[in-house]
Amino acid sequence: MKKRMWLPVCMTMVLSFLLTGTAAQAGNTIKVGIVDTYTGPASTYTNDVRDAFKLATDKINAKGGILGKKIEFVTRDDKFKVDIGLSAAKELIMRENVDILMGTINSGLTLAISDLCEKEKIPFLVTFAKSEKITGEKGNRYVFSMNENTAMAGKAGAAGLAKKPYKKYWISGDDYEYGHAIADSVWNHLKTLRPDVELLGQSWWKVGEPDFTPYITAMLSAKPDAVIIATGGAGCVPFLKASAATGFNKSVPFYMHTATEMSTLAPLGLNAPEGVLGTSNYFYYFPDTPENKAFVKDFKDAYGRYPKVGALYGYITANFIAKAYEKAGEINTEKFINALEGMSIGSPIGELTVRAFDHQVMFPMFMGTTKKVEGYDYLIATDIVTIPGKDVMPSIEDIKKARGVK
Amino acid sequence: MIKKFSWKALFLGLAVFVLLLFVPRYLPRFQVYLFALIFATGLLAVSLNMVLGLGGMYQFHHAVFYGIGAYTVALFITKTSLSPWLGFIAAPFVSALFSLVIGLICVRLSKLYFGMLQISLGSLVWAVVFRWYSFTGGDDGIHGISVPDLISSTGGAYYFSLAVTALCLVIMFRIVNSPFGRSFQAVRDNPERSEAVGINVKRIQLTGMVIAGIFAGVSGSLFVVIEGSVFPELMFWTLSLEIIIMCLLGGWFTFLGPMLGAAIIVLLRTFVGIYTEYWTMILGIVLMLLILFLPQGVLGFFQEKFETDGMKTIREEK
Amino acid sequence: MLLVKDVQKSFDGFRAVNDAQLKVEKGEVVAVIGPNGAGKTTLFNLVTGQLNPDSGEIIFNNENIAGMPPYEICRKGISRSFQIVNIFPRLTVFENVRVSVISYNKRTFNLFSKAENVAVAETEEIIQSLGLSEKAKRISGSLSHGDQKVLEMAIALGNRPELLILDEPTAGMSPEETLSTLELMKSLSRERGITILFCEHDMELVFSIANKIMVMQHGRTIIEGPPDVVRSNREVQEAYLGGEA
Amino acid sequence: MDFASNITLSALFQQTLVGLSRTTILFIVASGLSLILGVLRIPNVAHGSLYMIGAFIMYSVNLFFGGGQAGFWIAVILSPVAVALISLAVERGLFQHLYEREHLMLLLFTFSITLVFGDLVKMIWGSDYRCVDLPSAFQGFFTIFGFPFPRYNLLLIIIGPVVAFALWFLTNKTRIGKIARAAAVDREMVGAVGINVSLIFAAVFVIGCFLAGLGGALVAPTQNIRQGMDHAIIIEAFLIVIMGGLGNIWGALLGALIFGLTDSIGILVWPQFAIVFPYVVVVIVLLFCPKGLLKSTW
Repeated sequence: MKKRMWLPVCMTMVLSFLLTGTAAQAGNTIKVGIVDTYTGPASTYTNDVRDAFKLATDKINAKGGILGKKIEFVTRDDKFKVDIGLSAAKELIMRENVDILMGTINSGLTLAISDLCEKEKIPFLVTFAKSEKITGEKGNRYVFSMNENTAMAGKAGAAGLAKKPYKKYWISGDDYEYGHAIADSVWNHLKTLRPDVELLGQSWWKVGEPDFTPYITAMLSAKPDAVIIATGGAGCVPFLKASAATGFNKSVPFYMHTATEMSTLAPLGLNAPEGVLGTSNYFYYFPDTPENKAFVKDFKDAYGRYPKVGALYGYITANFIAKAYEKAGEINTEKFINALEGMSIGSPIGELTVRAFDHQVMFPMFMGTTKKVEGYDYLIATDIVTIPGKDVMPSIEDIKKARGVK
Repeated sequence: MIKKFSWKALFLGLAVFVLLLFVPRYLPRFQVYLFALIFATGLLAVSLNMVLGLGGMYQFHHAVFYGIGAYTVALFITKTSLSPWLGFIAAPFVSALFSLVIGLICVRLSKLYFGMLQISLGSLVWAVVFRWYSFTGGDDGIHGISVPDLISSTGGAYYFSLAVTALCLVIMFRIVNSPFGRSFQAVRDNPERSEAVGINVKRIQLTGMVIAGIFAGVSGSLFVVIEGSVFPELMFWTLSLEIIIMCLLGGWFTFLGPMLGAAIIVLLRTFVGIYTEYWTMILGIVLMLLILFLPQGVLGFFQEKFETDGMKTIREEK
Repeated sequence: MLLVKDVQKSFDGFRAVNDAQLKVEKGEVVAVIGPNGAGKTTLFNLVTGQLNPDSGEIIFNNENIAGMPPYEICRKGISRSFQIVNIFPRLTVFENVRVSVISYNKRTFNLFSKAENVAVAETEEIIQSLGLSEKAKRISGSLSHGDQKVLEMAIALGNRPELLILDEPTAGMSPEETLSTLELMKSLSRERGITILFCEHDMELVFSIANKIMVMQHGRTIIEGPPDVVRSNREVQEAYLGGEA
Repeated sequence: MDFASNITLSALFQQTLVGLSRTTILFIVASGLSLILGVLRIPNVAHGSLYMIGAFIMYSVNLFFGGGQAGFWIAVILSPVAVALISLAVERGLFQHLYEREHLMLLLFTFSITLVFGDLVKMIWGSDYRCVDLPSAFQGFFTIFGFPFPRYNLLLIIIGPVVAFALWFLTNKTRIGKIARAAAVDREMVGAVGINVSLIFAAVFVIGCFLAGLGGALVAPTQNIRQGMDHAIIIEAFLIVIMGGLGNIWGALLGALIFGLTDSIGILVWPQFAIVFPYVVVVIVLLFCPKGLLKSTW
């Protein structure tokens, strides 16, 4: 008899799950939904985005919020999977009724959510995905990019490399969109700046490749002047490791976009290779301005660690949201977007502006070289050259061309 | 899996179907979307069970056929100017074709060897989709696929998935209970004996794979309708394992068990995910408990409880 | 009807069947006897295609069937049972038999008709004639060993064979079960005119039913002939019947 | 890039050496998997998780002892032992009740363990990348025919045959190995002669998992230790085991050799398509030897 109770009990449980209707609507808050990867290697970047976003919103809320409303946010873990993330985004939009969506580090997922947000008319502020398609080819009215993209990174890298004497190049990278996009972007811009460069060849490894030694010897056998490494995320650390182990950095100079970032250099400690050329949006030790110092202090007080590049993205996103609503004067999506287009705010790295045409925040790029410096447990970037945002942004003509509009 | 046709079951099925027709009217949009997603995923799981539970074949990389179905529709809509409906018709055929080719290579082997060879071949397909930027969109996938207006809204997608899933379930139910279905079960239980009674085992396994591929393709095309996106993860091996979990969770010796398993997984993922980042751990624990205490799956458990028939002895002997 | 000529088969250098000779005429009941490991089961496996012979010919109805896959040989009219119970354990008794009837009717690849309604009469007829009617709805894996052996035979009959090969049909059966199996084999032979080839350790049974006996030892055919000839053969007596007879 | 445009003999030699050091890790992990598959018939997907845990423990222990020669070696020894202890708990607590189940069920059971372990690692070690620093003796590289070859990889190439020999000794020359091999063929027989098969199985399982942990510990210094390492290795290990023949240690060695060498030579010969080479090789091998290259115990 008792066993027969199972069926109804299970049925009720499933039904109650399903019928958990719309979460309670508190009309007095601005609700932000964050879909991002909190499981797997990518989470080393995304935790900072969330934490800095919280830091900023706490500050805003403490001052009474925006237009009398507090900012509230909920997070969903997409596990770096498009289907899970897309489903979570729908849940946030349809069930949680969020006003704004934020995230994510997965470019494919970002493009999918961007498309969803256009349909649902919800602003989507991208905080880590680097695909240039997001604000380029696939850009739309509702998507904004709060971080640099592959086109910008490539342009910055090319600008730096053009000043060097190297002629014969080899390109290597992660065999996925990000790697190819960075490599293409660097190479195309380098070709325009320095028509005499020559490409000896390229090699691509699978994402998550654990051991780079075989690739390094293959590259050495081609004898290039310099190598462009287009690897991101989890690949950076082991690549630097392998290059230190083989002395690759000493025999061939190479450029790698995020090589100088703290998430890449800190795990390696003092064994990281010196003299690697890299670009980044942010260092907690650069620029040496009061705004940056204040931000680093706040962050360190709150979480006990130094902010990495993701923290900058999370922090400015919160501030952009606050300022845009204030300018709009009411909680209205269309007015919010109109306000955000072309808006500038102050930030730890100086004034940042959202370009009105493609909704891309115009980040300056810092190009530096890895070096051991007294007082740090790991290598840091030195000889930092700032490439201003307007110089690294893709031209509006290029974007129009990519979008197929006149 | 053999079930006598009964008026009671037919009546129950119809009643559920009619009830489901009213879902979009009374439930909020997100739940409607979830239901549609459960239909598509459930259809996928049932299609896998056509070879896994019915035929006892270790189809370890079923997601490939799902992904191919989805990509067929997506490419049809984005790359050709033909009617998108043709894409929906083409999807099962393309999936069937891939099933046939992969099947021809794999059926020579059995059990784990079969499964691992399928994983290798499937991973090759995945690698091609992952790299072929100009055609498949590479690892970014294809997004913003505009399906016909009729089925593009949440409600439209719901009704389309409901109708297609119901139709496919009816067809699959007939196949399960056809002479082919019986023979396939015989092959699952005892391939050697099946050969000795004149059944061409390899051919029946191949046919089973193609049938499963067809319905996986249909389910992939539903995914495009519901989500409007395709991406290479749809054919990654971890998804394949998830589908197998759905089958076992629901009960792989029952017809609708995998559907139930899919519903449980989708709901768990959605609602537990709201409360904790660690939902995979919870899924893992649930699975462990299930395998330890309920090895015949949830639906299998109920079927055993309510329709005895010596099922129990079988389990103990296995 | 069946002619086995110079058939050889070895596993990893071990000659399991070495120059086996056998001739079965239509309507006969032929027994193969020999000590354990003499190669009887291997010989049957070679005839029904579970194994491929290394050399030699197996002629069935004027066609060389050596090396054909089992399902094709089955379709030519040879059915068999196995020494170790070999049924479909998760299916009911009725379904077990129906599977082979479906296969005989060439409806294995029929996807859309209802199996419920297919081959019911034929299946029932077979089940009834073997006395399994009461257990028709049981899951076959839960049957007693004796019943499973009978079911073995029922499955084999589903293919309406011209030649029925039985590998130790009474192994592990109680004396009563053995007796009824004997009766069954007799009636199959007489009433249905099925040619039977079987191997068996129960000498009483062998000599009471077989028209012809073939004796195997070390994979080799020692003698082949009518029961009295075999019984009186000295070589056989020494090698096999020895103390027993 | 053109096909095979920059192959020189010395580069080929160099790449072969690199491939060999990679083979070592693959072999150690795959042989453990193969041992468990061959004797216990468990397709242990959790093997990858244990490999990952081995690497993380290596990191923590090395850190605890402040690195250096001593810390490194203590960590190399301690972390597989720790992994073995974890696996012992799992085997006694869970697996021993499941040996009679179907392979598919076992596969899923180990997969669910993977899910739990994955999240546990995230809870304990967090999401940052971790690195193990090599003691200075192994840092740097030799130059062989003009190409750099990391010293540590040379150490790996030496360790590979040592492990292979130890395994051969274990399975062929010791009592437990002989019983385990007999149990792999017919466990009922072994049980019938009064040997406690359950304990033998536990021992084999623990040894197999020890190898996973050892693989993780040895690989730790060459890459970054992170979540997701488990997924990357497990499919490769399974393909190697299948290619070599289930349960055959030498098959695992052969499979790992083929896998490691096609991978690294493929990179040299045709970089753009290096990704698909190993899969293609597996498909080819299984097409011609459906049961793997060497004799399987199944």
